[in-house]
Amino acid sequence: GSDKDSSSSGGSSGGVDNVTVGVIPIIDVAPIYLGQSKGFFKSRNIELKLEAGQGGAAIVPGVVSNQFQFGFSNLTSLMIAQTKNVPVKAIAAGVSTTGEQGKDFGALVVKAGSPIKTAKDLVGKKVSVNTLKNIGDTATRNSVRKAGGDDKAVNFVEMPFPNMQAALEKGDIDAAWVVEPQLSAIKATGGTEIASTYVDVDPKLNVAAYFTSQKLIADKPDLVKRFTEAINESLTYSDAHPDEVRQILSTYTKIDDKTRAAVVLPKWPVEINKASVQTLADLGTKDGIFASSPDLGKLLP
Amino acid sequence: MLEVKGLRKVYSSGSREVEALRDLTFTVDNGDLVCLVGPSGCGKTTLLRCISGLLTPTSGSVRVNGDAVTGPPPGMAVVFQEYGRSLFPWMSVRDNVELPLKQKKVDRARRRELVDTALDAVGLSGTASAYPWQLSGGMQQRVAIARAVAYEPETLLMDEPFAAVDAQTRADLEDLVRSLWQRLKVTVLFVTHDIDEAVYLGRRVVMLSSSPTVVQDELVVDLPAERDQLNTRADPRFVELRTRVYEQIQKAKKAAVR
Amino acid sequence: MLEVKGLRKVYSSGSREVEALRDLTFTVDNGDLVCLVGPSGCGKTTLLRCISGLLTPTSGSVRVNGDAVTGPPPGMAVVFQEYGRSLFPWMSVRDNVELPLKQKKVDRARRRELVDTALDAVGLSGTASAYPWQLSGGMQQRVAIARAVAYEPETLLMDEPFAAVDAQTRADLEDLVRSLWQRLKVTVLFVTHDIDEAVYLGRRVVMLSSSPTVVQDELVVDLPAERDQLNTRADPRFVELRTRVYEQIQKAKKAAVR
Amino acid sequence: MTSARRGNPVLLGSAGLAGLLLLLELLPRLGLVDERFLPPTSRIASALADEVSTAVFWQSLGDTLYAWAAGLLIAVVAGVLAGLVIGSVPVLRALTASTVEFLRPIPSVALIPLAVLLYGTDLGSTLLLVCYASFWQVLVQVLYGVADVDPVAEETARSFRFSAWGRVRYVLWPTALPYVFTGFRLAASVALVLAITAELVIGSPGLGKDIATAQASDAVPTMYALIVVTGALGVIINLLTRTGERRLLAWHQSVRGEVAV
Amino acid sequence: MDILKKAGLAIALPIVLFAGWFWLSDGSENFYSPPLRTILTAFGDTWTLERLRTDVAPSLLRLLAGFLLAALIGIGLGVAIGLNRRLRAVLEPVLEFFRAIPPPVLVPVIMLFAGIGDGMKVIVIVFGCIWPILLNTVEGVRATDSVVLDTARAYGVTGPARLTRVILPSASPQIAAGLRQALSIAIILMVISEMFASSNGLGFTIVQFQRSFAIPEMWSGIILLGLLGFALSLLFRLAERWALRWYEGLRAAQRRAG
Ligand SMILES: Nc1ncnc2c1ncn2[C@@H]1O[C@H](COP(=O)(O)OP(=O)(O)OP(=O)(O)O)[C@@H](O)[C@H]1O
Ligand SMILES: Nc1ncnc2c1ncn2[C@@H]1O[C@H](COP(=O)(O)OP(=O)(O)OP(=O)(O)O)[C@@H](O)[C@H]1O
Ligand SMILES: [Mg+2]
Ligand SMILES: [Mg+2]
Repeated sequence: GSDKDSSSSGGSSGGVDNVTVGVIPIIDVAPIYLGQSKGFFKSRNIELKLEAGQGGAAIVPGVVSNQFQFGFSNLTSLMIAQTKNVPVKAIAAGVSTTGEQGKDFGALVVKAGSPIKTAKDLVGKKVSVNTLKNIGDTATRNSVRKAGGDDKAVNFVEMPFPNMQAALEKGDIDAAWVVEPQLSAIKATGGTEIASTYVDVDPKLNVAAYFTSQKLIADKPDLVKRFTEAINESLTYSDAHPDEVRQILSTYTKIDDKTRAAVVLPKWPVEINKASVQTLADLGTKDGIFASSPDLGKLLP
Repeated sequence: MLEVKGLRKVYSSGSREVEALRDLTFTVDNGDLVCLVGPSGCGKTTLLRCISGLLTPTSGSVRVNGDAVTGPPPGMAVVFQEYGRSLFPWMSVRDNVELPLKQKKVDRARRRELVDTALDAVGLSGTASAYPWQLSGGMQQRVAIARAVAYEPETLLMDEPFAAVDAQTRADLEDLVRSLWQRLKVTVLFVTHDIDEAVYLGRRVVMLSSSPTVVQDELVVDLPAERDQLNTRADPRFVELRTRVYEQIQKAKKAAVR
Repeated sequence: MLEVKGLRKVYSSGSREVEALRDLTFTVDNGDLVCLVGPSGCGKTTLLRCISGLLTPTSGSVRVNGDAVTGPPPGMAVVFQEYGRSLFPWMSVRDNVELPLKQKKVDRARRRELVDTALDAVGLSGTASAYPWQLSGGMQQRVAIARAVAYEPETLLMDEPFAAVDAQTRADLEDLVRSLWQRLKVTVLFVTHDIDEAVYLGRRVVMLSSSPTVVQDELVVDLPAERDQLNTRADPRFVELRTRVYEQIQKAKKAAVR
Repeated sequence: MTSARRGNPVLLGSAGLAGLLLLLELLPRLGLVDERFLPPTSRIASALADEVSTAVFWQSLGDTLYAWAAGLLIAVVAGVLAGLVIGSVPVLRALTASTVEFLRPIPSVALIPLAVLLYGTDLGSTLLLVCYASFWQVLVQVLYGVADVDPVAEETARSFRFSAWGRVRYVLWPTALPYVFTGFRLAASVALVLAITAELVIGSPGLGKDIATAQASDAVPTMYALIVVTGALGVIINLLTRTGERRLLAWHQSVRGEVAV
Repeated sequence: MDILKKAGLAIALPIVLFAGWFWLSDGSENFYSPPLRTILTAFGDTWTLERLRTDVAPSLLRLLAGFLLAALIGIGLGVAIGLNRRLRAVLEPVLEFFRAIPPPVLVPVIMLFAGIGDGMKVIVIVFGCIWPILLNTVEGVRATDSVVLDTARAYGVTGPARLTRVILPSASPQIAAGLRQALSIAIILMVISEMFASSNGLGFTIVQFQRSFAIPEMWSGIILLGLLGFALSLLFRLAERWALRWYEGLRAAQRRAG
């Protein structure tokens, strides 16, 4: 069914391209919403439609079949796809770590009063991540190793971010690898951060990226170019205008006003930091997430 | 003693209202054998279901040994007109007959004896392990009779129990009921549409009118207690009685045709 | 013409094998009225179901007008012994009677007429709008009869159709069947366990033996074609014939008790 | 006539629901669960009030209901037709049995990539999943219903030489109808469940997507408010089905029992 | 012979479908729908004995636990609700409320109470697959033949025996329908429950394959799910055959050609 790509989505009328982008309704994708409202896409003749689903399950197949023209995904997932020869390619940076220890938008946390003080203490403990064999556990393992612990002895369990706070407080898990806005919520009730995992990987780590299918790159290079420009403009604008970012959050998430003012915002640089992605790739290869080491030359723009 | 007093039953479902019984009063002494005859649809089954406590009358009362009937009284066995549906299709013939005895906490040996005797009496000893739906209509009806007989009830209500069996079997079953009655002193209320049968069997015959139903007439059958199929039916008194019942029923039906 | 030849039927379900019919041969001419009698469980229902093409015989054949029966032949109506279950509980009495006519593509006006006449003939004109389960047993059976009568069949098979009705109604229905037979020249095969009824109704009586079943005897009823309940039953020839049938059945039963 | 003694079903049902709401209010209030994770009824209610006042909510509700109704309609029609045909032709039944059993346990969620591949996030995706899941509910019930036909009734129809259609229309269908109703009620809620799950996971517009958003945003009361809306839909749908059932199955033992004494 | 024919019929369609799939997909370039050939190769490589032990076995155990628990609760509650009109009125809206909530939404809530262990997964399975059992039991209980119920009452078959000997057997065909449906839903929920807070299991593995773009392996997992469903339903069918032999016999008796 991948050959019916000239339907309403992806088609063009009067020089305007209708583009559907698969995203996840979290803070990371704020720039594209902001860019949309600022008219960065319209000015490049792109009529943007954003589809937000719960997880990435639908985004990659959507992009491959051209139901979505672009998608948002974390880089580990994209690298897994690359090693499996899924015909996708990153075209723009998505989101990056703040690079500040203790002040990042994703971290390992424990509940108030927990005897666990550093990542090293996680040995033999239960740690939750949102998806197993993905960026969460590679980054966590890396932090554990860095702190001098044996990452093989950490038990990972999978659970959705929103559940982690309750599980942590009930003692079902000992630590949680969690991102905003849940991170702020846990910290607000006395939870303590024991490692900034992204920063531990690389202070300039690119966590996610926007990507498209190789077919679209071949068929409509111009559209891809315009989209990349628009997204880059959005990223730059967002990085410079955090208040507007916090404002736009209210349009596509249901984060309450107090949390919206408090959450740590990530960085949105335009450049993809290849070295940091390479580090991430190496970590993943070491942890056995990839069947073979990913070919970043093929994946990154 | 079984007392029926001012019994009235109106079925109402949706807009349809049927006054099945208007006003019935009669009594059956303990150990009596009363036959109930009446035209089709006059409410015989309804009456039996009220007596057995399965149906709540609209007004009036039923008493068994002085106690008002609200649910099935203990020691009462019923043979339903819908014999086919009253057997449990998921049980063998034997289990069907045995189940009420189990409920009565009869011990195993006695149960076995009762079941065997009853099945034998109705001529079904060979089919104890079959399922009811493997039997002919008449055989099913006899299973239902065997179930009631094995139960050794104090009161036995039978609703056209021999409708589906052949003449010969019917005669045998009639004698079975009489001997049971004489031997165990059961109180029997027997619904039939066969006038000869009513007169041959009963010590008394109660005739019901057409719907809306009242007691049309009652009659004591003053034939000797020892009856047999050949002589009794040839007895002139028998013929006299049956003519009388026949006439009453005719009258009942005439009255109904307004 | 209806020919039954060497008919044999063995029921086998699981380990249980019952030879219901061993070897039956007889014919019914077009326009004849044959009564079938035999002890309970001898296979009358089985025979009727084979004739109506609802059951495949183990061996032997049934032919209607020369054609082997494989499914229900056209123009045949059956009144089932399980009258209660043969009525569709989801339809009113009228709809139950009317439905086969619809299937026969009888036009609306004629249908209405046929249904009304039939219901009237069985004395149920007042209950056309009731559901079958709101009726008494006898009334249900009469609905089943009305359905068959309204159908205006060429061949009519009836399996103990009057078992649940009172004596008076029964007499009326007997006369209904005879008048229908005479008026419409229907071929009728009538199963009953009432010997008097068989002799009163039939032009011929076929007697079946006990199981394993064969034809025990046949008999032509040489009573005048015009019969009525009072005089015919008092006719000495009638009494003679019924005695003969009775003896044969007795013999059949004796033979069965090995 | 005796409804006073028996109680009005609507009243009793409302009492049941009220009990549930009370329990939900008390659980967090008594500290049995943390109210941050399971807020009391009152908080959910106020979140619900906020939701209801937005146009977006009604748009989502409309989208969900549309997907639900369209998917259910297709599934029920297809399920009933397939059930009647397969059920009344023994060879077909034997032929399809294994395939049906093979396909039935395949979870709709596992088909999401396939659905997205075919239809993206359009209604088509949701419909595919809804139809797939609820079709089996109806089919299996109808198959059992067809098998439940009273042999005597069936033979009566045969002996009067009912046409094949006549037998289906007048015998098979009424017998299967109670089963169809059960199937319909099962399918109706499965369709709702799937419509919402599909929206939740794929992100096509509807209540499910809103739930996903609320979940990801830690907006717990809002999430529960939306879940309550889902449940309420279920209750309403059931109420409607029951009404239809009482009308169409007045003759059936299960409904008849309510009229007799 | 008969078995051979049945087996032939059972595998005919799957063979045709698989052959069609194989042929149609052979040249497939699409990343998400790879050729069946590739999938089958992946199947052999993926589902090794070790894999079966570590992933399929725990899943199956959870599935069975959930299914049995659901059956127990569903039938118990269903009987209670089916027998008691008032209870039904009170509980129905509440149950309908929960029934409409999608399990994926409910999992987080269940996790709140039941933690993240096997208990949570079993509860999710119970929660999802109880509905068909419950609904069918309620309907089955309500549909018990009134004559059967009356018979039981009249013979004092009350209390537990009424339940086990009358209500449950009579409702059992419909309960079986519910159980059958629940079985496949249980498999679906097994997968869904393993999508959350899990580290092994068939569902987990399939989702993991999907996320890591191991598409042929994912398809092979789906095929395994289908096979599993088929095998379980076959087992179920056998059990059902045995438990409901009376019912099958009842239905088959009058259909079987001979
Ligand atoms: N469930 C019901 N709902 C409505 N009306 C009913 C119901 N049961 C019986 N009736 C009506 O009550 C009347 C008496 O029925 P009943 O079954 O008691 O008659 P009966 O004397 O047993 O007749 P038969 O000899 O034909 O069996 C009939 O007119 C019948 O239509
Ligand atoms: N479905 C069946 N399975 C097994 N045996 C059966 C089945 N139906 C009937 N039989 C057996 O076949 C024999 C004949 O049954 P049939 O119903 O034909 O008798 P019948 O002459 O109609 O008796 P009745 O006058 O009592 O109705 C009986 O012994 C019965 O047990
Ligand atoms: Mg009666
Ligand atoms: Mg018979």
